[in-house]
Amino acid sequence: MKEIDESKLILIDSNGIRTDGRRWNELRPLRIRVGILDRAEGSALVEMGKTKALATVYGPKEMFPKHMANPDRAILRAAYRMATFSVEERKKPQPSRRELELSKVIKEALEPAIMLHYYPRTVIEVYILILQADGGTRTAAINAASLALADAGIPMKGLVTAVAAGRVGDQVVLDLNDVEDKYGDADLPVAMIPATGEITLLQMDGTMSSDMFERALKLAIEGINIIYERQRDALKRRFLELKEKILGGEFYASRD
Amino acid sequence: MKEIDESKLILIDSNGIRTDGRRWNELRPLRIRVGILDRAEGSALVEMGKTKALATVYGPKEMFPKHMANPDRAILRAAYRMATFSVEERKKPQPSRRELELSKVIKEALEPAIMLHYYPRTVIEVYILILQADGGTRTAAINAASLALADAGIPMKGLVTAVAAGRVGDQVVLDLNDVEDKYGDADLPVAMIPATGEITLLQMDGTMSSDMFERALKLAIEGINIIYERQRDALKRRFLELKEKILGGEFYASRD
Amino acid sequence: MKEIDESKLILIDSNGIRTDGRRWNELRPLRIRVGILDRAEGSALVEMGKTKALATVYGPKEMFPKHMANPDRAILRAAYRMATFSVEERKKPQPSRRELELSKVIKEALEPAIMLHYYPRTVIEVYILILQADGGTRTAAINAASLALADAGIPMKGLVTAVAAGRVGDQVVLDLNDVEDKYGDADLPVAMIPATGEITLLQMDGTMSSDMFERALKLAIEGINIIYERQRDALKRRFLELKEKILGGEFYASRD
Amino acid sequence: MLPEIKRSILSSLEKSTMYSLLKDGKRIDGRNFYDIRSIKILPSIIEKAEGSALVYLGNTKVLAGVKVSLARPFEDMPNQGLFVTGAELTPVASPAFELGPPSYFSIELARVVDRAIRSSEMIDLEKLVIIPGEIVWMINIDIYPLDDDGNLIDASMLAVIAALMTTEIPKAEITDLEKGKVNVIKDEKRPLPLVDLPISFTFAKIGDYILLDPSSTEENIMQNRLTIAINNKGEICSIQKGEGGGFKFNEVIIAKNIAIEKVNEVRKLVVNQLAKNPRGPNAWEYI
Amino acid sequence: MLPEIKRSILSSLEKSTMYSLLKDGKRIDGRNFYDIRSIKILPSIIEKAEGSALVYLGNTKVLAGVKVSLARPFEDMPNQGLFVTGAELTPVASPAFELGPPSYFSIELARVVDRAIRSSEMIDLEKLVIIPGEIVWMINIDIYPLDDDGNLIDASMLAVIAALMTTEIPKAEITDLEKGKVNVIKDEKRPLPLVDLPISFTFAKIGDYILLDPSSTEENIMQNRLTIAINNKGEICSIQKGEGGGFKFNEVIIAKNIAIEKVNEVRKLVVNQLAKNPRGPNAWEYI
Amino acid sequence: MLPEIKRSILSSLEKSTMYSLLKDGKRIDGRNFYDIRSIKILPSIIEKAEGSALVYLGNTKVLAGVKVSLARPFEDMPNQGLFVTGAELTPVASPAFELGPPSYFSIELARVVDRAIRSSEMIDLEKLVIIPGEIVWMINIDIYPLDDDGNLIDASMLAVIAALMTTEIPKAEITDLEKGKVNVIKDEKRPLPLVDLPISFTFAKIGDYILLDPSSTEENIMQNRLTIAINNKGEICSIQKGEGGGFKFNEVIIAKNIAIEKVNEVRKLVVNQLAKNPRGPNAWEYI
Repeated sequence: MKEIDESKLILIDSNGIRTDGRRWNELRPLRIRVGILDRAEGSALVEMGKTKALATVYGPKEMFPKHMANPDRAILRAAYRMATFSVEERKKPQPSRRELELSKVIKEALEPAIMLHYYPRTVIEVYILILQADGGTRTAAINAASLALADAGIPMKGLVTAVAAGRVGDQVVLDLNDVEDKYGDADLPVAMIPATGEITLLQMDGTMSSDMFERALKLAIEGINIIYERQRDALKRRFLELKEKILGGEFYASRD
Repeated sequence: MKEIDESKLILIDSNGIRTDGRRWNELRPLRIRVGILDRAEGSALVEMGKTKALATVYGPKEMFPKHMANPDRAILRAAYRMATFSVEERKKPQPSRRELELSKVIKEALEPAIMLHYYPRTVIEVYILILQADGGTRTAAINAASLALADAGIPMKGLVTAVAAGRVGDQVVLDLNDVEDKYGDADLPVAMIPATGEITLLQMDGTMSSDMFERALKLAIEGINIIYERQRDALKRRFLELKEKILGGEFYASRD
Repeated sequence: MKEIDESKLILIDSNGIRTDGRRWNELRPLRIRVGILDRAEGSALVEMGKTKALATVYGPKEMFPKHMANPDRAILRAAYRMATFSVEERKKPQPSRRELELSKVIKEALEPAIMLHYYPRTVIEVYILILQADGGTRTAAINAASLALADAGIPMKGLVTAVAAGRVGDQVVLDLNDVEDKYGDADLPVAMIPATGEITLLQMDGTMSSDMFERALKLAIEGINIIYERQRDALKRRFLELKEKILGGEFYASRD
Repeated sequence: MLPEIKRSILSSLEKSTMYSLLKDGKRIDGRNFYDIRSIKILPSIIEKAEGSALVYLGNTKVLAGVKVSLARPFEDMPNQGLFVTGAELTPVASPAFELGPPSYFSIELARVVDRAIRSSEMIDLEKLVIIPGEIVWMINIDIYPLDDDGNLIDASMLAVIAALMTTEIPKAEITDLEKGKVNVIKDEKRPLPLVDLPISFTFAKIGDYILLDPSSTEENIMQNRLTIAINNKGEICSIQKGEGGGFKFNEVIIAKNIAIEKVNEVRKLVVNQLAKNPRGPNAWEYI
Repeated sequence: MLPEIKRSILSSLEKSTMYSLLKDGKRIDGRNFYDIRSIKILPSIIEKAEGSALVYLGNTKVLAGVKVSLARPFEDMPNQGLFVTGAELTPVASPAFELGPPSYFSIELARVVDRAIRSSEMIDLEKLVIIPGEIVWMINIDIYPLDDDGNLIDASMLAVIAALMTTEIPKAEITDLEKGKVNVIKDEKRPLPLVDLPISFTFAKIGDYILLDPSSTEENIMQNRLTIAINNKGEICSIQKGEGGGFKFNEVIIAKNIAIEKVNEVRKLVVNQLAKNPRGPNAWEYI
Repeated sequence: MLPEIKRSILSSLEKSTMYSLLKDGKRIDGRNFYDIRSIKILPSIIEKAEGSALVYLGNTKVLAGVKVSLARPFEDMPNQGLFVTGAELTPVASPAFELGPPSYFSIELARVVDRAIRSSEMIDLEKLVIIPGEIVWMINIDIYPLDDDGNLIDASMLAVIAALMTTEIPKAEITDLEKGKVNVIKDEKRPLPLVDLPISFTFAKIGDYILLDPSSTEENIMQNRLTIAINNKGEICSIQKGEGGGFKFNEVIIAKNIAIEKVNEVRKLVVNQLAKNPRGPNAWEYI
């Protein structure tokens, strides 16, 4: 049931157009919604092209077992999971080694942005469910997770924003889709705290020359800056929404 | 190694006689023994036809880990397991999803009968091992478990008693055996506290009309009342036995 | 990929020479090194022929969870694992039932030698990794583990020393290699505390007459006495080495 | 964070006010005892799944997805396709759920939904056979609750039947009958053969009151629940009592009668929503 | 509940009195040091198993069951049937046992019993071959202790050999030699081909005393144990030392000699019980 | 026990002195910021493995072993052999490691090494095919850290490439092409076909300092790390940032430049060590 004959695959045509119609430095359509779930303390859905990442946040809350708590700061937990039907061939529900590695690097990408020392002995939990996977799930996951953290009111140095750059032949490209990820020549996912300039996730597979790597990293950072604006807009909309609800008396607290 | 050709299978013959010689409203031979194990605090073996369920009870005892304890009442734990050789094809020792679901519904069938609030912060444990499975294992399990609880001296509102009714064609039948369970048209296991009239387990698969369902439920309750009498007799025998042992000085306590 | 045709296999030739050139009562070449790792508190590598066992020791240290600690003495934990590439066909990394059983009997072989009551509420941990398996891994493991315990400064009644005897046809043999273990007629691993004469591990599979068993057990004990001397020499070398290092000022403690 | 504040304030009101409301025949969210919350169904919402639906039951949200693959039939059922139902209760939906091995409730949820589909013979399994005894279609149904505001069983049941109703199976051409080889043509699709549409109704018992479609607020104080599924013919096709506590005979009969009374209305609503609601990935706009 | 009361009262007596009794050559239940508790064997007690037995060793009760199925032989042993021994130590038998992954002791128990059967070559594995290299019979032996009053190893060993002695294998007709297809005729059965009857003897060391067949009271204070199994020829076919503590050379020799001395008496008893005791499901009446 | 004493005394010095040393451009063990500790490679140290090497990186010791076996290729890659990389972080190497299911770090370690091998196309997988689509060689690489004094990633990477360089594959004769049967001739061997030699460089960030090849003392206080692997052509073939904390753009560029600057020197060292160092089981003498 292999669907793509690699030899015939043209990822960028002679006019510089990619398989989904984009140019080399264009992002996929981006949709962001914050606070879409009621039960979670913070939530966000981020769609980058066909990739859909849902993130929820709980905490800070008491840590069990207690001897695992850190007396100086909150512990951050992150879990990245893919829905069984998010990919072509059904994924088993048990987490794969890939899902476990991504849970780790996503946690480490978010950690530097959070004021963990405000909440000693507690735990903050981030859960990400990939509803559909079409390339760039880890970067969509990070974008969703940092918005869900903000929605939950967790104090942060700044949002964390992520996108991949990559290489297709001798061309640097931005925000790889699934086909480019699988049949391209290199994938370079990057996460950054735009407010401080810190790169908090950096991975690469495939190969890139030293020079091309610098160009790709710069391209990713440009993409991050665009996405960051969109994240901030979405957050603003969310807070306006909440303000209206509170003034409108939807919360019982305001009934008295 | 399929043994039964479903198309030729006649579950009730033209005289209204079932595969094991019973009429529609007859129970299978029932054998009950209480207190047959020494090490457990309470135990009972219930045989309904060829189905054999052994139950043991421990507690109330201290709950670990402590933060899982309930400050207001005892926690009830129940585990239902089938011996590997209890069925035609060997069952693997790891609990199946079916065994885990039955552990849950059996626990919930017993819970309402037990005075859990007498023993805050403790745990009461019920273990059921199906030695042989020939239909109706969950109802035999409940009958054995409530006797084992009584044998262990756990205070209860009343015994819990269980039996299945079901449908074979347009006929309602009582206490399904394995063949009727597999090739019949509906299975309706019911557990009740006869002393209070509360139905504490109710499940159904297959299909039944509204009307037939009412008849089947009533039939199950009639069966429950018969089994309940037999449970009480068995308990009485057990307590007489114990009384004799104590008066007869079998216990060291009475040597002084 | 079977490599050995059992029917043609001659384990002892007409001159009484075994497959690796030894006579019936000869040990394999033995190499012992103590304290070869820096991070572990105690360590030893024991090679018996091609079998290589590496042991490390930690503790006594605080026991978690606390309610599992013993108020009267230290708890000893031992784990025996084989490297995936230690055998002909790759072993899966998950511990097999054999590895779990050997962990238990090795722990019980070491336990009687250790002054566990000196350290109530603590745990002492022994980890053994078989780097290469060529017969007699459990005895090499015990020899290495008791040296690692000594290296870690854990007080003991004496070292524990181990070797297997066995039967090939009507011949008793010492220190079986892999071929003798697999195609011989009986394997009798023995561990002893030479200082007290206590046998702390004794297992057997295959068959032996009553008389031959006594001879094999005596032969194993003779082998143990030889190995014990070598263990003591290795420990002495280790302590001399350490003494030199300390006097030579390699440790920061001696700088002041 | 705000929903939690909302909830903690509610919970003080809750327990004291709910019983007095119930005494007057009212529920905390204004519903009558046998009212179901509003149902919204967004079909075919995951393009990579062969079938999918996102269902809102009030504020409860459940996503179900269907994957279709080739498999070997069971030896004693050579002429039947296969289906398997799973439920993943992740902390996405509720802080009460944990990662790790499946909880008892997630197993119960999957099995209750599975039994209703199986007992009603909703899927025509014989039409899923490609080569008898050799190759059949296997239907994997997976339930992902996204937001738990109570009654996950009925919401999951709705999501699953909607997802199955959107499911399409590719064409399978037999290329070598003897060796059992098959060529899958992804572009030629037909709908999954369905012959029933079971609907489930879950009742909570609070004190002596029986309430249909409990919210999470009501679940927090209920003693127990009863789920009854009804097939196209109006027959009961599955029952499950859950949690401790017991039902009186009469309460069971009332619940059964309500379920039968309501089933056509709900079934029509499901069919209507599937017909009229936006289909495909852009439906996410409506969330 | 009463057994626990009994036990707690005992335990105060126990530790103080047991040693003084042992000094006088007596055990707390009146036995001499090398006496085995009474053995009762109820054979063929589970109809759905191809073989089974319930064994009483004093108050210790162990149920063993055998299931027989078709399997592929190991590649390097094309002419041998297979057998696998498992032990399920559930809390049914003792509050010391837990549900969950197998404990170290349950693994040890299964492997010790397995080794004795394997080393004695009790089962004639070559007679279990149907098509060499293709299909053989696999014998699954599962041990379920029901009541642990000590010495589960010997009780399990007895239950397993009794269960194997009652085991019957259906006839397997080769229907297609090339494809390795086989038809099983359940009604035509033959006994499992057995060529030995290993018996195990477990000794406990308490202080300097060596006791055969320890009860749970004795196990509570023993330092260690030694199990020795003897085959039909009077050879040792398996040894296992267990628990911390050590044995002196002489103690091992004494245990070995006692085992060899006792083996014929116990083996005869097993054969007799299997011949005379009620067989089949009604045997449960005798429990 | 002594290493622990040593360490606890160190740790008081450590945190206070390390920063002041770094300010002067020095590291606690005397190295400059971009110095790698001494590398020693003992090849072919496990006879039963088809390839193996023990690597010292300062006091860090890692053993890697390679097993070769027959396997079926993936359906969509009929013309490629397989390789799988695993890492077992046992308490042998450090009290920080635990037995049980693989930790996050052990999964990361294995995957980072695997990616560098895969991206550099180090192994010529097409030359591992025996019958296309039917049988290929599978290469299992397993990493066992033995002593963790920091920078397990680079040490593991070195151990793995050295182990692969020593790996030999037996001859496989096709005996039945149709049925896909193969005869393995263990005595006729050829080296594993390798076409690249990726080298990884791991940098730690402490305060604003970037250090190459951190020791465990340095890892204890680092904020984060960055690993960059370089292939034969001087291209980057893998990157992994690890731990919390972030890198500035410039820091990444510096690390990348250092890695490219150092790669030839390290690659030459590996090749030399493999050529000159004692090979085979007696190499253990040198430990």
